[in-house]
Amino acid sequence: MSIATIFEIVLAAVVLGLGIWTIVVRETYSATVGYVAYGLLVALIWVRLDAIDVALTEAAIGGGLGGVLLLGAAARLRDSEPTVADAPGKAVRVCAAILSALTAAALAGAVLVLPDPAPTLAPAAASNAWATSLANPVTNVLMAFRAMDTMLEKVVLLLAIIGVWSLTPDSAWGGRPGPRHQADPHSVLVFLARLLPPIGIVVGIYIFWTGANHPGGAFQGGAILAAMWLLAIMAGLADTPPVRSRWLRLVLIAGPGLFLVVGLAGLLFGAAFLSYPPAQAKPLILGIEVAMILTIAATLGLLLAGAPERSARQ
Amino acid sequence: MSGVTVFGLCAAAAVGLGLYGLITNPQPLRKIIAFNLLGSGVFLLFGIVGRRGAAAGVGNDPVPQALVITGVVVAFSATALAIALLLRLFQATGSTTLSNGAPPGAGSTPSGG
Amino acid sequence: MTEFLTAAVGFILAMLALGLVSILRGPGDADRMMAAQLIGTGGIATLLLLGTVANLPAAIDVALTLALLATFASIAFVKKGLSSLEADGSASTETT
Amino acid sequence: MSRVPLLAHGTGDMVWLPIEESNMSGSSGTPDANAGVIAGGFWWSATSRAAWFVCLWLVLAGADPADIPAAAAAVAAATWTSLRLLEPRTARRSVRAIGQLVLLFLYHSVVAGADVARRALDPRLPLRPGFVAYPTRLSSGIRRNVFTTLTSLLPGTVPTGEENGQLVYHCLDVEQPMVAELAAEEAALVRALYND
Amino acid sequence: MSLLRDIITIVAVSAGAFFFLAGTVGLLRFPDTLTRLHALTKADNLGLGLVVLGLLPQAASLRDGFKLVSIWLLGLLAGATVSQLIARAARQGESAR
Repeated sequence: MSIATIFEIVLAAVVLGLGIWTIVVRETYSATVGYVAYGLLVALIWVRLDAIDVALTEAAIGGGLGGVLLLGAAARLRDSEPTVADAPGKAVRVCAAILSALTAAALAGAVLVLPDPAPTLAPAAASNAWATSLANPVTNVLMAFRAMDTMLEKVVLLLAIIGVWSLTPDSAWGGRPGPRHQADPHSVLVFLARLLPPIGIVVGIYIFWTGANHPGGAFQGGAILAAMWLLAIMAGLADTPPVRSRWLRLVLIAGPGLFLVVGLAGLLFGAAFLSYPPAQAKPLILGIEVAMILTIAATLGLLLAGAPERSARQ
Repeated sequence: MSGVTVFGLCAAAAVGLGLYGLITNPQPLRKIIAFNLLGSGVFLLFGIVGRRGAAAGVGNDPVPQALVITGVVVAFSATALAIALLLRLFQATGSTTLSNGAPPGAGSTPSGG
Repeated sequence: MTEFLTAAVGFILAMLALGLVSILRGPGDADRMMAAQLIGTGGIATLLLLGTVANLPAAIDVALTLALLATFASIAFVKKGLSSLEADGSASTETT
Repeated sequence: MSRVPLLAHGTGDMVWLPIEESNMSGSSGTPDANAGVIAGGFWWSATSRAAWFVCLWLVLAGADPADIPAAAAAVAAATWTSLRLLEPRTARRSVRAIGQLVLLFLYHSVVAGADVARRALDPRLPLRPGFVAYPTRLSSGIRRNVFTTLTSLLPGTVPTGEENGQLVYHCLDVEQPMVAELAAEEAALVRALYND
Repeated sequence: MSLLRDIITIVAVSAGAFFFLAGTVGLLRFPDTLTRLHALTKADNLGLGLVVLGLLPQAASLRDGFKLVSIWLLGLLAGATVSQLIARAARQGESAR
């Protein structure tokens, strides 16, 4: 057994231990903290699997933003721990344990008997990369070969934000999401919220831009930008925009809208829906991605902010 | 046993853990967390298969990678929607129990994905 | 060289795990808040070493993302922690 | 807990004018707080910050002419945000004193790490934890935040907030001469950045 | 030349790992929240700094070296500010009890 394998066993054990902690610990808040740690550490496994693009996404969206979303909910719901009577009985627990163990065992078996040169689409993706002149194969798949998925995923983001907003009470319709955060202007939190966002903006745009040729892309960059925006909001230096604002809605539909327009143009003038003419593929993809990073940053930030709670005049 | 296999077993265990938590934890927020854990395990399985299929100078098959990236974003959207529903329920009724006399923990998870 | 660096990664990771055990055990919220901070430093060190071992220069970018997002998570911890420790005051208050 | 006199570096008496912080005028003592100088200070500050962000971009992405559009967008957005979040101000800075501050800071962070390691690994666990109040002369706000951030890496101290205008530090060992060390750090900081 | 670089790397990374060890021992042994915070911020920051120092000779280019240093600086800024936030929360939690 080599040193590398021992390291991998340690990493898997740490991540699995955090997963167990997340499920079995009694207090919800502790479980949430465990999940944040889990999300941040899963990025290490992805790096080890040589999937840097996914590692970036998992660190930014899975661990960072997702963890913070759950953490905020846990803090708000803190006093509503259920009574013991709610918990399922022993029979249900045992059945659930057996079912879960069987599922896990089946999946583990599938992993163990995986054929060694597994079926792969990597050569196909690599041999068609010329069509877009982008060097990052993952971006190629996302933006060209499986562009339909990516477009529909933007629509899912849009639907999610519509779903969240539709939970607004009548009194706050069209208003601003979340409470107005107030912090002592001399506190360290505000100090950090003044220093960090500009750095985060440069890093976020860099991660986005480098995605054409190296690991990175609009999701990861957008998530970083959203985090910096929320940091300024949490420190009381900025406020969430009112939901009825026109420019906000424009930004929210810019990404999927432009994607759809380019797709339809491909249907009318080119070979198929969402086909790019090879000569203009790179500028078109970059244009869509610029619209997408704005949409993603705004949507992720607003999803974390939640349903509007205050009237727009506030 | 190669490193990929170790992570594969870890992913399978994460799926099992998530499933167990999803069924047995009475609190909706815990169910959401368990659901996310389950999803993360599934994504890792994709990563394992992609790693096995590494070829053509790429360390990991880009197609499963792209699917996982899409999946992470969709899972995040579903989680955000579920949490918004949960907070609204708490605001409206002052409690977060799903069971209103119904059998506890029966399949009605709020995680919309 | 590669073996040495891999061993160092495993060691730092094990230390990170032990630290997490100690932090997650509690007793208070303030202890748990340190989790993101611990992963911020330990995870970055692990990623940087891993990137050098596996010759993946892009791992540095993951470390950069982790540095920013772990800070963000820490602040979210503190923000929620404060709002649950103090009924009012500098924490988030709703003004209508 | 005596207040240690600040080391004056040839600029005569130290006068603390908190109003100076916000209106971005030049150094104290020269009557040039008119609109032109304010605008000049603003542009100088914007340019210097933009230069920092250009450096950050070059470190991250390298110098490639194809990157210019993204770099320009990133630098412009970052500079705009930075100017919005953190109002520009000027104070007399001394490059040499900044260098000394950086060296002092590096030295302190090494000593701090070694100090914690020694205490943690010592079987007797030599700790005498407690709180120490430190009366700082720095004005409340950014300056005090910079000071607490620097001193949070001093050996054995973590700032835990303010009480009655004094900074409250938690110390691993209350018998160490904390206040003198903090005063030395404050003097170095004032020499480097806030020598107005 | 290559040997010298490798020696620097081995020495610095070992020292960094030692400080991570010390930080974890401190976390496990120190009695209360605030003393543990000392262990976490000081020892781990120095450990990260030494790991970065050790990786500098292995960096492919000057730019990668600068990148490593800037990640360390970012970690330092985050650690120094976040530790104050946690310390404040811990002190208030103590006085509330």
